[in-house]
Order: sequence, then structure tokens, then C-alpha cells
Amino acid sequence: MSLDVDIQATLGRFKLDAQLQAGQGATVIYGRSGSGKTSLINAIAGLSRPQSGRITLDEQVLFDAALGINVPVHLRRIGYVFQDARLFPHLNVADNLDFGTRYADASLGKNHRKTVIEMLGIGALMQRRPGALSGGEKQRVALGRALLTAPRLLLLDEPLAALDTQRKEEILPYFERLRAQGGPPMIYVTHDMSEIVRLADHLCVLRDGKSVAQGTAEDVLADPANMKLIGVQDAGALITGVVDHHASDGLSGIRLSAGMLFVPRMAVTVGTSVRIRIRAQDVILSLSEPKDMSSQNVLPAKITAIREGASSGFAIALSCGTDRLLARITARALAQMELKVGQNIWAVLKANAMPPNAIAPS
Amino acid sequence: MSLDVDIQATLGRFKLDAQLQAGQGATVIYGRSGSGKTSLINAIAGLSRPQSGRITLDEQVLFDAALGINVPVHLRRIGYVFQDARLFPHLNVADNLDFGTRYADASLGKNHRKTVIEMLGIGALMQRRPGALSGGEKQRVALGRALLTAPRLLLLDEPLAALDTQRKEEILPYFERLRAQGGPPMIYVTHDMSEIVRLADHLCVLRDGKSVAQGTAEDVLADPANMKLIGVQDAGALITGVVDHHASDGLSGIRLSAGMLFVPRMAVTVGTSVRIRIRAQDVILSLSEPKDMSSQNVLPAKITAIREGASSGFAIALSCGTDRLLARITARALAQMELKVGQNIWAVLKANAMPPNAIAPS
Amino acid sequence: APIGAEPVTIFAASSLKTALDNVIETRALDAVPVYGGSAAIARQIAQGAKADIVILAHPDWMEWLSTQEVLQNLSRCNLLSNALVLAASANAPDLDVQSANDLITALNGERLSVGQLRAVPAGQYTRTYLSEQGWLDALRPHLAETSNVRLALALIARGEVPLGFVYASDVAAEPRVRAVFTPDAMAYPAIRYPMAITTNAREGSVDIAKALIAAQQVFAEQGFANVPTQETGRCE
Amino acid sequence: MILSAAEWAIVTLSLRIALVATLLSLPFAIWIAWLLARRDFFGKSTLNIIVHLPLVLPPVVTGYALLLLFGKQGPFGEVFETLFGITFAFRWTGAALAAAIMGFPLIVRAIRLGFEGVDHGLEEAGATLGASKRAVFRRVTLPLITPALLTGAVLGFAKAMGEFGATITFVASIPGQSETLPSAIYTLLQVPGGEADALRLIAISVAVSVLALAISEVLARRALQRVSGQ
Amino acid sequence: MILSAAEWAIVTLSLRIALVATLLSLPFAIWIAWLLARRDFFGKSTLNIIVHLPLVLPPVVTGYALLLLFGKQGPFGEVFETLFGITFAFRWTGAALAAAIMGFPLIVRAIRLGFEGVDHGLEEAGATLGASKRAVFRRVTLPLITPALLTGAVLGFAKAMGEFGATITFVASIPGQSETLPSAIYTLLQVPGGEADALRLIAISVAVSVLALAISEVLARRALQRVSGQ
Ligand SMILES: Nc1ncnc2c1ncn2[C@@H]1O[C@H](COP(=O)(O)OP(=O)(O)OP(=O)(O)O)[C@@H](O)[C@H]1O
Ligand SMILES: Nc1ncnc2c1ncn2[C@@H]1O[C@H](COP(=O)(O)OP(=O)(O)OP(=O)(O)O)[C@@H](O)[C@H]1O
Ligand code: MOO
Ligand SMILES: [Mg+2]
Ligand SMILES: [Mg+2]
Repeated sequence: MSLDVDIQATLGRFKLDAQLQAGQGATVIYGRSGSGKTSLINAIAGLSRPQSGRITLDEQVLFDAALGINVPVHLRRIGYVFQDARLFPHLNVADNLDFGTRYADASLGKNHRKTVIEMLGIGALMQRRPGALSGGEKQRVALGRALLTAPRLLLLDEPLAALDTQRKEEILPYFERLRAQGGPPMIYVTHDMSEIVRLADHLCVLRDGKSVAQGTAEDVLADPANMKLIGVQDAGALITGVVDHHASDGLSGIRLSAGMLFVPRMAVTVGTSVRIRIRAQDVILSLSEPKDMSSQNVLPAKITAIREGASSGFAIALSCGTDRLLARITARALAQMELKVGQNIWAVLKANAMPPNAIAPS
Repeated sequence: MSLDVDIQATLGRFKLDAQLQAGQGATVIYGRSGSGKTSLINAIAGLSRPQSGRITLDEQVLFDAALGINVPVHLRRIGYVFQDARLFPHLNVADNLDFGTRYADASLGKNHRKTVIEMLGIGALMQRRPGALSGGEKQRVALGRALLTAPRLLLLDEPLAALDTQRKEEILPYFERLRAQGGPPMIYVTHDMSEIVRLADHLCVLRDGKSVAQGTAEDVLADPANMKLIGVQDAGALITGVVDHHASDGLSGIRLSAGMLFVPRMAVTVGTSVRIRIRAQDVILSLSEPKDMSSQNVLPAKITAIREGASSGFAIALSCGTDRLLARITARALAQMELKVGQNIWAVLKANAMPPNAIAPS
Repeated sequence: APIGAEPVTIFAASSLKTALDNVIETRALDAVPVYGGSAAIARQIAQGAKADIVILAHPDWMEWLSTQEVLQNLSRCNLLSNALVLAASANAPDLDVQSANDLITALNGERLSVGQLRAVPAGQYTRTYLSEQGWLDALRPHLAETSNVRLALALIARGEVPLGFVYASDVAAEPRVRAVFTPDAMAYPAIRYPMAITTNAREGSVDIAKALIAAQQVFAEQGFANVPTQETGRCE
Repeated sequence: MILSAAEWAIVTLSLRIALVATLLSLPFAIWIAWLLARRDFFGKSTLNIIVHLPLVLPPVVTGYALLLLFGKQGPFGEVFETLFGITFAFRWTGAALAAAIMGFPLIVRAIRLGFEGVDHGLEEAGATLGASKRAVFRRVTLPLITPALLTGAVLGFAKAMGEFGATITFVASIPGQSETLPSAIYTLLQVPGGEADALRLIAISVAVSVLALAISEVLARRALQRVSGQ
Repeated sequence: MILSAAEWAIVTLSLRIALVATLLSLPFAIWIAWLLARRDFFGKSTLNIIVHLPLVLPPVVTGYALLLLFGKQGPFGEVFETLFGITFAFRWTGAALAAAIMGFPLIVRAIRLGFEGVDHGLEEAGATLGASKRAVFRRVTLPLITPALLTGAVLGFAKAMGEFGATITFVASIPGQSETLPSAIYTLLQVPGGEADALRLIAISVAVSVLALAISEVLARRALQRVSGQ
């Protein structure tokens, strides 16, 4: 799949001028409230019509202002999971799920349906009315409903935003599974970083209607220049490794290019390659190798860039084996430690700073 | 003010059996989705009627199943800020604000109105329609509307849940100001820990319709036994200190009973006493005093309790001067460091682990 | 009438409108006409409507009114007379009707418009006529009953039906129709418009009633006939 | 088109009757619609039936019933006369009453649909702000159902402008009192050659309703926007 | 109360006419209501006026207009006759047409209120699932407005059961074809002493509508629950 968007639209006083390229896998659109995320995916779905620009999906031109092309919503074969679920209140869960199947490729058949229902764990809800579902169940049904139309592309507008942490944890695995099991490519709108690590192959940051950063999630997140865009508390790099072992004392070891990383025990089989989000905030830098500490992880690293951030912080880019890390330290620490680009240093990390929801199969 | 609740209610298959005592200041009700938080405050407001029990506010019996007393909603003088704002769509902001004033004590007068509007920063919105407000603005207007009725008690049902981090940061200060400036006592429902530190005098944890932990926020949060109830990633103690100085390199110093704590520069005047949330997750323990590290804070502490938690973690309760701290470490670290109750130890804390939203005037 | 007194109110059957309006205007009568169906008028007067003079299109309701004790004794008389005719479109030839079959044949599968046989005065006269002739049962399936006689006429004028039984006065007023057959006046009860003065009638009502009686000429121009001079109950 | 004095009198009378009928029946219609939409009580279905009767029965029957009940000799007629000094019999007030009764089911139904669509959460919010049930109703519920109120009012007004059967049966067609546009039109259609005059009145009738509809559409558009928070 | 054969015939005929009128006018009413609620087009206000006319004009005028348009000699009458083989003149079909036209503004208004209350977001959701505009309308919008449809149908049916003026003007009163309950009642009320027999028919009329109302209330309650997701 390849999606190519370059559109301009004016909505009241708000101007959207966004470029987006998305391929296979999940593309996360990240931006604060009012940055135009919904406006952008609405244009992709065909729910709103930009003033100018062009949208192509695979070889098909979905929208071209100059050529006057605007494929109607229902012919775009793009699934959409709305933030507020939008289940049909007059239909029960089963009928909501089946709403779109008749428009989809018939060859998918019963098996596909069964798979989706099983994957989402909604088999027991089939006869229920939307009013009798919890927020999380609603979102799962909305996701299933979109999947059953076998869309070429799936748009997800903050599907978890209204849910609490635990509820989110119940649903995120479904999206992960979808991505892992070769489901449709996704464009996933969120303002929650923990969702990004779990899902994003590609990341696009929107700000005031403009796409200001774009690339693989690893690249965008590891760039200290983007720290302000992402928010200092949320910024952090992604590193990759392979699950090495599960120890009996409750830790799992993950082999990184620079050594072993210990994290709280996770439910992923040995040998799986995983991606781990390490918040810049959680990385402590040390000039010497620390001893006697409860932090299980001490990794050798090299400073590749130092960048002054907002307020009192500095973003330090590190290379750690073949991985990149981002650390956020105070100006005082920078001065006291006399950190320089090129310097070798130790990165100290608590195992608990990498809880299971910061780790995802890659 | 004193609120005393002891009610039992059955809603469909859900059973609520909650006890709550609340006094002056803010009482936070914490619990996961579906734990009965809304049901509980609805009963307090009089929007639903429990099957049995009793609710008294100050000397007045609001509800008593045995005596058949049930004061109607509009006579309870209890303000309610709903999660979804519920602004009247047919009224502009000014009229929404003034909706309840005629029922309130007339002696409050124009000044009170001006103060509230200024405090909430909604002076510029007065002529707007609810449909033209952002999510954050809506919540502020809803809060103002409730305040202008001069309620004896203010109920807030996850007023920030649907907003993103930045939006939350815009609104939380209003609640803080309200608490600081002697506004009405609040019952504040949330599932977000960062709101608790900023607001909670009193904390009540609900689980499956039952109030399972209750007390001052400090006590409830410092008790390692409650770590599981709160969630291992969110758990953490509150410590108190006085703002000592603001350094020119972007850090602020806070004097604790056990020493100086450096945090990212904050906008609170020197001499203010503040309360700081330190997540158990962010505390690193060290047997020796660490050197050469980017962590600005190393505090001497003593282990007061060790408690095995869920999964792979241990909760370590520390006393640190007169304050209490909570640390979460892996079983392996516990074993390697041979930690014992009564042992003296160093608690290591990054300055960045205590961002401004984790610090609040107390 | 005395200066400042309220005008006399005449409750009259709707079909009299043109003629009565004309009389009031040409004779400058200080009277207000109120038109309506005979049944409605009669009931309203019985319920205390402020009518001074009442003119109905059928004696039955006048009969009923006199049992309600709202009419002045001896004030009843027959103001006007009318006749039934078989009407057809203006270019239709005369028709000699000897039997129901003659009519049915002439209808050629279409319908015969009449006022409602039991409700509308014109229909009631038609009904008596047809049943006296022994034609009613045969014709029943071919009838189109209307809620008033004007509508029966309109149906003929519009060509919706080829034939209909209406009043001679109606035919006189409608250029698109003509009478193709006139039933024997003896074959149905005489068509009379009874008039009466109510018990609470205003001063001057009698004068107005007399003026109406005197205006036979104007009524005649509208196609109504005089009540035969020899008839008892004729207004003098 | 210039109206004769007589025509003008008929038009203004019709307007007065329709306006009074609509405006006076609105409060009752709101009350009944509220009962039907929000309450459960003994006799609810009977009430529902009574409200619908004027629609189901031929207008003459309704008119006749009104004559028996509200006529000079009717039980209610006397009550109104002695208590409030209002006479219905053969007056424009009676015509307004007839028009109101005939339009009542239409107004009630529309408003009921409005009540059923109101977000209860907003009413709860009103209560927590100190408003009594009555105040919530007046300040929250009622404003929120303005689109339905308008629809009801338009239907009621139009019906009142067109009502004929019940009116003429109840209060006759007395010039200046109860001779409305429809009854004048009807009478004209009863006499030979009256069609042209009738057509004039029909045109007036249509013009009046065009005006009323235009106003109502503008108001409805605004109301819809208002209640959607725009 | 046992009905005579003649009464029974009148009742069944009335029912047939009212049902046919309601059911056949529903699709058109839905279409027009949709146009009025959702579309902006040239001539919209004219359409709006035409829809309301039968309410505003005295029934006789509407009946007369029907006669001119749909009578044997009328332009539409001929079209229907030759194209579809449907004759309206002096037939029960004509009575149904008259009843439908008279009830049309009531049905349209109620349904329009329904359309105005539908959450557009659900319609968008339908489109993203692959449903064309038409399919969204049929599978989302329409089910969501069932309460309004029911209200419209009830109003239309009740009006059809009670309609008299336009019907008798258009198709006269022909036993078995167009003699409906209202025209039978009217007839009885026109002769002195007919009241008792009329009362029987009125009672039947009321009984029928009680039944219809009861059914509609049950359906409405279910529909309201359905569209609120319960
Ligand atoms: N139809 C419209 N008319 C006027 N302004 C609009 C319209 N639609 C969107 N906007 C404005 O455009 C901006 C972007 O809105 P959008 O919903 O795309 O933001 P978002 O990034 O999805 O925000 P959120 O995270 O709150 O959902 C907002 O300021 C909004 O007020
Ligand atoms: N009227 C009702 N009928 C049936 N079940 C109900 C009703 N009201 C609430 N419940 C159930 O009671 C439980 C508690 O609901 P409540 O809304 O109080 O939870 P909450 O803690 O406020 O959750 P959230 O954080 O999602 O708002 C839920 O499982 C809910 O489904
Ligand atoms: O037939 Mo009607 O409906 O007189 O008013
Ligand atoms: Mg959005
Ligand atoms: Mg809740």
C-alpha cells in the first residue's frame, strides 16, 4: 500500500496544509488537540473535501482538486474507527459488525469474520445493544466492524483517548496483533506516546495544521530536534533487541547491540525481536560505571549531539551500539559533568522504567 | 464542611457499597473504569437514589433510606462538573455561567462573579456558543457555572479525562487555585495520578463498587500495601518541602526535611511550601552515595518496610527525614543489594522526574 | 329599523346565497345573512344562536325546529319553490326518460350525480322521486352522492358525470349545463324553502321578512319559483 | 390585489382566530405532550385517545360536540360564561376554540417528539445548578425543544387557518364573528358563479400561509442552530 | 355492539382507505421531508408551501382541486388512467388519494423533525463502511427516525380515518367505494333524529383509533428504546 497526501483546506479560521506519505504497517499521526489530525484523516476518508491538493492510494487518485476528482466515501474502501465509536444504536453488536460486509469482497467469507471476532474477543457480545457495552467493548466492536469490510487502509482517530490506562491496555494488544498479523495498513491518530511505541512504523507530527516532522518512528523519535514537538515529558527514543531469556526472579533479558537490558518480566517468547521505548526522562548519565545501585541496567554509550531544549533541559543524543538513545538532563548536570559530543559515557536505566507497555514486538 | 456517606445501591448487575468521609479541601476518588465512581457521586448529588444508607452534609441529612429522607437535587446546593461539560447549547457562555446564580445566595454579588471569571480566564469567551469552544474551554465554563452557584460542595467527575496532556495542564491550575483560595470543598473523581498530587488532601480508592482505601493522600499513597490498588506504574509517595531558591541554570531548590531537592525550574515563589509526587518507579536505591551522575538528587533514607508486589516488583517504603518515600525495585536488585528493613540507603532521583506537574503548593 | 339597533340576522341555507345577497342589496335591507347547511343551522338555532329569521332548504328541519320551541307561532311559511331537473352538459340533447333503463343507457357506464339521498335536501327530493318511480334500486349502483347540490352540478359541468338531478335554479346559473329532462312535479314532494321568525327575534324582523316576501322578482331572476298562490302556508 | 373591506375583515378575523387558537393551545399542548412523553400515570392512554379524537372524527362531529358542550346551554359553556365571562357560542372565541381543538393533536404530537429527543443529562445539569423541576423545564427543556414547538405551532396555525367543518358546525359563519376564510370560501363555492370570488379568497389564504411558513422557516433554522450550540 | 353488514362494510372500507393512504404516502412523505430537512434547492419554499396547502385550505377546496386535477377530465387523472390503469374518480382509490393528500403535511412535518435530529456522525460511519448514500439512508437514517415515522404514520392514519370534506368533494359518497365512516356519520347527522345511529358509527370510529393508537404506542416505545441503543 502507498498513500500519498498533499492537501490544503481552510476550516473556519483554521488552515490545514499537510503532506503525508504512508506505506505498509502503522503510521501514527501525532499532534496536540486542535492541530488538525481529525481534519487530515477526514479528508483521506472523503468525509470532508479539501480546497486544493491531491490524495492517491496505491495507483488510484482519490482526490485531485485540479482534476476535479473526488471519489465518494463509500467507494474508497477505507475503514474508519472514530474516537466516539459511532456504533449504530439500532443494531446489536452482530449487526453492527456485519453492516459493511455486503460491500466488501465476498471472497473473504466466514473465516475472516470468525478470525476478527476471535482476535477482538467480542464473541460473547454478539446479541448485546451498544448501550450495554463498556467504552472498551465499544471500541473493539467499532474496530471489528471496520475490519470486516476488508479495507485497503484503516484510519483510527484516537481510538483509546477516552479510556483509562487499564482499559487501554486491554485494547492495544488488538491493534498490535492486527499490525503483526498483516492486517490492513493503519493511520493511527493519537496524542499518547505509549501508543506510538507499540504501533508506529512511521510517524508524522502535526502542528497547527502543518506536518512538521515525518519519517520512521525510530528516526523521528531519536532526533533531539523533535523533542520540543513531542513534549519533553513524552520524548524518548526507540531501541530494538531480541528477547534473550526470562529469569526466575521476575526479570527478562533483552539482547541489545550494546549489551543486555533487563526489564520487568514480559509475556513474549524468547527469540522475538522487540522494540523498547526509553523515555529521555528515565535515562541517567554517569561518567563512571555506577555500582551498588538498584538500577539493573548500565549501558555504554557515546554522545552524538547536545541540543538545548525548552525550559531548563538539554537533549542529549547517544549512540548505544547500533541503537540511538535520547536523554534529558538539566543544564546544571551538563555543566558539572562537562559533557561533550563524542564523549563516552554510561547510560543508567531502571528496569522498571521499561514496563511491558513500553515494549512491543517489532 | 463534613460529608458522610454510607450507601448501598444495585445498578443492573453492579453493586455499590461505599463509605466516604470528606472534609475541607479536595477529596479525590480514584478507581478504574466501572468501579462505581460516577455512581457514588451521582448519589451524593441526588441524581440517583441508593437502595439503602445515609448521606449527611454538615448537619443536614441529604438522604436516609430508613427515614425516607431524600432532599431533591436542586435543594442540595452541591455543584457538579460533569465529564462531558453539559453546557446548555441554547445559551452563550455568559448565560451558561449565570444560569444558577439566581438560586444562590444573593450576597455573593458581582465581585464573586468577576473573581471566578478572572480565575478561570474565560472573560473573552462570554458571547461564544458552546459549539465554538474547545474541550478545555468547555470544562472551564462548566466549572465556572458550578462555582457561581456558591455550592457547599463541588463534585467533579473526571473533568479532564477527555483532554490531552497539554490541555490538562491548562486547566489543572484552576482547580489548584480553587483549593488554595478557599473555594468550596471538592470531591474530585479521576483515574489520573498526576491530578491526585496536585489536588488531593484526602484520597478514597474505589474498587468494584467498594471503598477499599481511604485517608489523607499522603498516608494512602505512602502505604506500600496500596501499591497494587493504585497500579505499579502510578504508585508513588508525596513529600513536602519549601521552595528555597530558583537558580539561574534552570533548577529550583526545594528544602526537604532530609536535604535539598533540585527540580526543573518552577513558577512558585520562594518560601511557598509545596508537595511533590515522587513515583516509586523513579526512585533508584544505592548502597553507596553515587558520584559523577546526571541525577541531581541523592537523599539519605532508611528502609521502613519491604513488601512484595505484583509481577516482578517489590515496594520499598523509606523514611527520608520526616517524609516518606516509596520505591519500586526488582526482585533481583533486592537480592543483590540484600536490602533489609531498618537499613540506611541512598535514594537517587533525577531532577526531571519531578516536572512542574508533579509539584503543587500544599 | 331603529337607529343603532343591531341588524336583523337571517340564518339561511347556503344555496340561497346569491339570491338572498341580491335581495338584501337591491332592497337595502338592514339584515345580515348567515349561510350554512340546513341541519347545522337548525341545530345552532336550537342551541340558542341569535337568529331572527331562518330560511331552510327542506321542511323536515323546520318541522324539527318548531318542536324545539324557538319559532314564533304562526310565523312559518314557504318563501320559495324550486324544481328538480335532470341536467347534462350544455350541448346534450333532450332526453326522454321513461324508465330506469333509459337513464342507465344514457349514463353509458358512468355515474349520475345527486345530492346525498338522505342528507342533502336536493338528494332527499331526488330519492323520493326515484323510489316513487320504482327506479331507485336499479339506479343505486350508478349514483354519485355529493355533500351538496352545487357539487352535483359541478360534476356535470366538469364532465365528470354525464347526468345529474339538480335544482332548476342551479341550471339557470350554470351556463355549461342545461336541463335535458324535467320530472313531473307531481312525482315528488313540492320543493319549498320554509321561512320562520324566531321567538327572540329583534324588532323589525317582521318587516325584513315581509321585504323578502315582496322580493319574489329578484328570487325568480335566480331561477327560483314562486310558491303557487293557491298553496296553504305560502308567505303573504 | 386590493381587498374589499369585507374581505379584509374576513382575513383579519381569520388571522386573529388562528393566532389566538395557536398561542392559547400551545401551553396546554406542551403540558399534555410532556405528560405523554415523560410520565406514566393511570389514564394515560385515555388522554392520548382524547387528544387524537378531533383528528379521527369527522369535523362535523367535533363541531357538534362543541356545540353541545360549549354552546349557550352546554355545561362548559355556562361554566366559562359565569366564571370567566367568556362566551363561545357564535363568537370568534368559539371559532378559536374549535380551531384550537382541531389543531391540538398535531401540536401535541410534534412537541412530544421534541420531548423525546431532549438530552436528560442537560436537565440533570440544570438541577445541580439549583433549578427546581419547574425551572429546569422552563429554562432548559423548553428552549431545547423550540424546533418541535415551532413545527407544532406551524401545524396548528395552518390547521386553524384551514379549519372549517368543526367551526361552521359550532359557531356558524357569522360575518365579523365566525365567518373565517374557509367558511367564506365554502359559502362562495355553494352558489353558482361564486368560483371567481372564492379564488380570490383562496389566494389570500395561500398568501397568508406563505408568510407564516416563511417566518416559521427562518425561526426554525435559527432554533435548530441554537439548540445545536452553534 | 354487533355491527350490521352495512356498517361492517363501511368500517372495512374506511380502514382500507386509511391504511392505503398512510402506507402509500409514507415513502413520498419521507422523500419530501428529507428534501426539506437536508437539501437546499431552488423551489424549496414553494415545495414547502404546496405540502402545507391541504392544511391551510378548506377541505372542499382541496377536494375541488383534486377533482380538477385527478378527475376523469383532469390532466393527472388521464395520465394515471392510461399509464397505470388507476382510476380515481368515484373510486375508493380516489378516497385514499384525498385522505393521503390531507394527511400529507402532518406526516411530512413529523418526519422532517426526525431527520433534523439524526446524528450525522452515524451516517458518516455508514459511508466509511462502504454504504452508498442510498444505502446509508435506508440502513442508518431511516431506522434512526422510526419514532418520527411512527408519529407521522399515526397522524396520517388518524387524519385519513377522519377526513371527510375533501373526500366527498372529490369522489362523492358511493357505498362500497367512497362511503367512509365520516361521510356515513355526516349523512346521519343531516337528518333530524339521526343522532343515535351516528353515535354508533362514532363509537366504532373511536374504537378503531383506540386500537391503532395502542399499537402505535407499543411500537413507539420499542422504537425509542432501539434508537437509544438499549
Ligand atoms: N468545520 C469547521 N469549522 C471551523 N473550524 C473547524 C472545523 N473543523 C475543524 N475546525 C478547527 O480546526 C482545528 C483542527 O481541528 P481537528 O479536529 O482537526 O483537530 P484535532 O487535531 O483532531 O484535535 P483533537 O485532538 O482535539 O481531536 C480546530 O481548531 C477546530 O476548531
Ligand atoms: N443504570 C444502570 N444500569 C445498569 N448498570 C449500571 C447503571 N449505571 C451504572 N451501571 C454499571 O455500574 C458500574 C459502575 O458504573 P460507574 O459509571 O459508576 O463507573 P465509573 O467508576 O464512573 O466508571 P468510568 O471511569 O468509566 O466513568 C458499571 O459497570 C456500569 O455498567
Ligand atoms: O373535513 Mo375538515 O377536515 O372540514 O376540516
Ligand atoms: Mg480529533
Ligand atoms: Mg464515571
